[in-house]
Amino acid sequence: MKASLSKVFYFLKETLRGIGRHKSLSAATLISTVASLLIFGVILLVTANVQRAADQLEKRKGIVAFIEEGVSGERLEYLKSRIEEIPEVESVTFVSKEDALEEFRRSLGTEEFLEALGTNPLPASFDVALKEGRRAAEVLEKVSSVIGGLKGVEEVSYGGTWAARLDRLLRTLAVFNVMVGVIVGLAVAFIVANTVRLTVLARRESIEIMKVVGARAGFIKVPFVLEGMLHTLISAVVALILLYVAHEAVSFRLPDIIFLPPLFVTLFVTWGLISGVVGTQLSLKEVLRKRGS
Amino acid sequence: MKASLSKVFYFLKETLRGIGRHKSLSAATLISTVASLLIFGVILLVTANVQRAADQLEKRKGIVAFIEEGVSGERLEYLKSRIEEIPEVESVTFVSKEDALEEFRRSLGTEEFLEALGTNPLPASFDVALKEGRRAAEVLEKVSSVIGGLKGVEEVSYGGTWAARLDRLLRTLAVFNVMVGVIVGLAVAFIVANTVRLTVLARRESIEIMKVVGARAGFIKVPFVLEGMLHTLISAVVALILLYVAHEAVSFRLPDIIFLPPLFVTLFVTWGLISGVVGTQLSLKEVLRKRGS
Amino acid sequence: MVRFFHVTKIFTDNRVALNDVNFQMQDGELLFVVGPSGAGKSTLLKMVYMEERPTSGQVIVGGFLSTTISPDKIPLLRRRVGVVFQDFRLMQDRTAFENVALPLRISGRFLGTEIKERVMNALSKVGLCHRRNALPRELSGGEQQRVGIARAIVNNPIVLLADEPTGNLDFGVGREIIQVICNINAAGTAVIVATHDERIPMELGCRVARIREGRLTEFGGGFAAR
Amino acid sequence: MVRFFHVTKIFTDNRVALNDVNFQMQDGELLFVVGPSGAGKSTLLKMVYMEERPTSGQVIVGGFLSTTISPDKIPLLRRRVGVVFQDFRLMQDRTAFENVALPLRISGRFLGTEIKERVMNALSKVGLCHRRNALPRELSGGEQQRVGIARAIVNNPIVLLADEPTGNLDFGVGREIIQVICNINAAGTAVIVATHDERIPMELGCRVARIREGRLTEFGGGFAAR
Ligand SMILES: Nc1ncnc2c1ncn2[C@@H]1O[C@H](COP(=O)(O)OP(=O)(O)OP(=O)(O)O)[C@@H](O)[C@H]1O
Ligand SMILES: Nc1ncnc2c1ncn2[C@@H]1O[C@H](COP(=O)(O)OP(=O)(O)OP(=O)(O)O)[C@@H](O)[C@H]1O
Ligand SMILES: [Mg+2]
Ligand SMILES: [Mg+2]
Repeated sequence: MKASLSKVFYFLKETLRGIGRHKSLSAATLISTVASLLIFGVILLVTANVQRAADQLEKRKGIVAFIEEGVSGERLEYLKSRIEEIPEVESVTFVSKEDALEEFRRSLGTEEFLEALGTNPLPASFDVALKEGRRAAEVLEKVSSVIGGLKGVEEVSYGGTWAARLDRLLRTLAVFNVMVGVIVGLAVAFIVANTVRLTVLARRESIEIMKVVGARAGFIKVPFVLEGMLHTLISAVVALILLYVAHEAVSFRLPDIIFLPPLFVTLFVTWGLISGVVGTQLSLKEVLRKRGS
Repeated sequence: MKASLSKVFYFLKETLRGIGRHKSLSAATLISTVASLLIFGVILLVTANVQRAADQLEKRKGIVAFIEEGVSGERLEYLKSRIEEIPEVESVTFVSKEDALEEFRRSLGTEEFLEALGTNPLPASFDVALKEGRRAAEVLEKVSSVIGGLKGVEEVSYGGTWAARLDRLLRTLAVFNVMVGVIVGLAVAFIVANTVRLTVLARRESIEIMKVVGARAGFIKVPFVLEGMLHTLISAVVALILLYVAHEAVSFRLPDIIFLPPLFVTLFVTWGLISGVVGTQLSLKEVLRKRGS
Repeated sequence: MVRFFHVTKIFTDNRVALNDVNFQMQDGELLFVVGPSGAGKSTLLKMVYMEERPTSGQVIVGGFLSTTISPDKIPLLRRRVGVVFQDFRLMQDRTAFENVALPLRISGRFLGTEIKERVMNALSKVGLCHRRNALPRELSGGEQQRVGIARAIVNNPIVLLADEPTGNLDFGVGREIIQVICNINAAGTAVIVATHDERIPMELGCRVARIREGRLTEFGGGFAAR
Repeated sequence: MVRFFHVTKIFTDNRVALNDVNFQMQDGELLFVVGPSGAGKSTLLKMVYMEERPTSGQVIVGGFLSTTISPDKIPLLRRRVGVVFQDFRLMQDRTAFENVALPLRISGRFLGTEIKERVMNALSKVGLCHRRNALPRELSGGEQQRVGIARAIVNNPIVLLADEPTGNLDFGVGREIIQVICNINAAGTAVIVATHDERIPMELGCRVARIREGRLTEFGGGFAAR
């Protein structure tokens, strides 16, 4: 019991010694893993933000149906219920002539132009929001034409070709993002694993001596695996800090960029750890298998 | 003369021997550098495509001025020249009612709807293209209102809030892209340099022996530097090939993604080479400086 | 204890390092393997701790058979065999103390205080207590060799193998080391010493295995050293 | 040729490895440095090829002064000094042939055919032509030592330093190696041999520097070996 506690103690000491004695190797490993995890973090950051931007743009996508002058309240009720019946429609909000004017004023900041007119030329409208997943340009066009066909609706606006272009852009971005994410994730795993592997290879002499003096593979491995994990953990934390600093620097200019959500942070750290441990395992296997038993 | 030729020969042989004898080290180095260069390549690829997409979207940004029914040819000439006088305007193209119908037909693929109408309801229009660098949403709005104020122009369309949103999105993307590019570029340089450094450190024993037998630093360095360059060159080529394969795979789904333009390929390879050579130099300096002279 | 049964070892490019070697050692015996450079002395020792396996024939050490031992049993064997390597094989990044402590750490059966006591005991036997905190590269050749010896004896092995244990030692220190080895043998440990210096076994008058180009040309002589 | 002038070497933690050593050697002289383990023999040799520099005092080798030599001149010095290291220092990833060829490659003054001729000549002097394609780890201890000797003599050095050159060799081969060294000395090369085996200089009857705890306790004796 006491002896096994002293073993645990020994492993921990070994781990720290490994890092301390081989400062140059450790520094090299740290720099490489921090750098690659930083890349991965940046990609995740971009992914998180692109996703969010896409979500927001999608939400804003909607249809505005302008209503003819002088349509009665009853007819309005009827129109509203008709629009609400369309399966793709999530909700319908009525914007009266006065509301429209108010909004126009707010957005313009000046009233002169309209006051010169003397009368309110803005039509009343329905703001039509579509259900999630039903906001592709084709759907918008289809629903618009249905609404446009209703009597009492003067004109329908939904962004038209712009919506289609945005769709295309977002789709492209998403595909790109997934592609980049997968490639970078794999590449980072390779880099982290290989960097750890190089550190192990650089110390193969010691490993062979331990083996020949009677150490089991497990005994030799533990400090290396712990060291690998500590390395990647430190790297992950450093990379996260750097990422945060970079984010702060950029968000000064682009205030609505979000930082990594917790899920991504977890993914990030786990990915680094797995890569590090796999790298340690593979290289140890390689070194341990060499020369005789 | 002959002796120095034999020296060159020796260096080349040494380089290949270095790679051949240390297969495991070489493989590790290659994997790491290929992976990091691949990341860099992907980022460059994304940059190239985002730039291109932005350019194209910018180019498409323009103003359509619909003309009132029955405006005379003379008045059209006058309107055209007035619009061309606006400093931001690059060119103005007249689209007649017939052209408009033709285009509409082509884009719709069906004529029934219009034939049912019996008459051509589409207005003639001017397609107004703006000068490069003058296509921000504010400019669009300003120019539109100027054109809209001309007599004979019925309505002006320019995408409105959609253009503004697209502007924002592209700006964000560009900032992101530069940020990611810089971080990834630096990180990749670090990784490549450090990987080469780890390989050198793993062979420090040999280096110390050469030193103690009377080799000059230069003599020791040459094969390592050559090896480092060969490594990174091979890695760059492999990364480019992988990138090309990935590009082909994706362009099956998204046909208008371009591959790296030559400038970027050059940048890519040069960057890898510089990182590799710097890594070799730094690590050799470190190893050569150790223990006495 | 140790038994070689028609052991032949052929390395790549058909180098015959051992050629049909047969001998047997009892518990607690002391054996000197002598022979010129390249005769196969180190190879013979490597067979005992199973760094190399016979190309044909069989080596039996304790209860372990070279033909049937599974890879995960080899560490167990090695923990009971102390080896002084011809090229020392010290870990370059550990102090002399830590190098000597290694077998104790590996066995995992000792507490820190016990380890300290045993290591200091072993180091004092080879006269190196004062250098315990030096790294191998800060030690002279003979000092490194003695650290290797301390490491081999620290765990009270049942077999001690010493490959040229006095090659880097002067006559005085070398004699002390031989005395240390004899003492360990006297305490019941079987010992095999490979050496090119025939004076030592002659002086001690103990068993000699003479080897030449891989063949055992002489085995026996001497009286049981005890 | 080689001159030590009040040379003191103190390592970290105040270990005095050499203490006010003074001596002088002529061109073509043969000197044996003897002393017990840890006396400072290797440190003395390291001073000559300037792997270590004196803490105080000065070493003069050929035209090079340890106090003034610039780092980029050290390779030049080392090319004219052949060293047999106590721990061999062979490149583990090169064959015996390539290890011996290394000094010739480094000097850059030889063609491939010349290199081959010289290397084979040196290897044959130590009796290892047949093992030229073996890697160090495929060689026995004595064979590695002989590869180290071949490397030290291949470039016709003006000074040959040999640290324990027969430590891993049996009496027969060791005597041959000493003969090789004597032949080289006879051809005009100054030679310093560090050894713990006092029989060799006694037999040869040549100069001896006796060193003990860093102090030169005896210098002289013998007749000029020639
Ligand atoms: N791994 C190997 N591959 C090929 N040949 C080997 C290998 N190990 C040893 N040999 C050869 O086998 C022979 C015996 O080697 P061994 O190391 O047993 O000699 P030794 O008796 O210990 O000699 P020394 O006294 O010089 O240490 C030598 O000729 C050596 O070159
Ligand atoms: N780098 C170093 N740092 C600290 N101490 C050292 C260093 N190198 C040598 N020493 C010490 O200096 C003393 C002399 O060492 P040296 O190697 O010269 O001995 P030696 O005469 O060659 O002995 P041996 O015959 O055992 O090889 C020894 O006590 C050694 O521990
Ligand atoms: Mg041997
Ligand atoms: Mg020495």
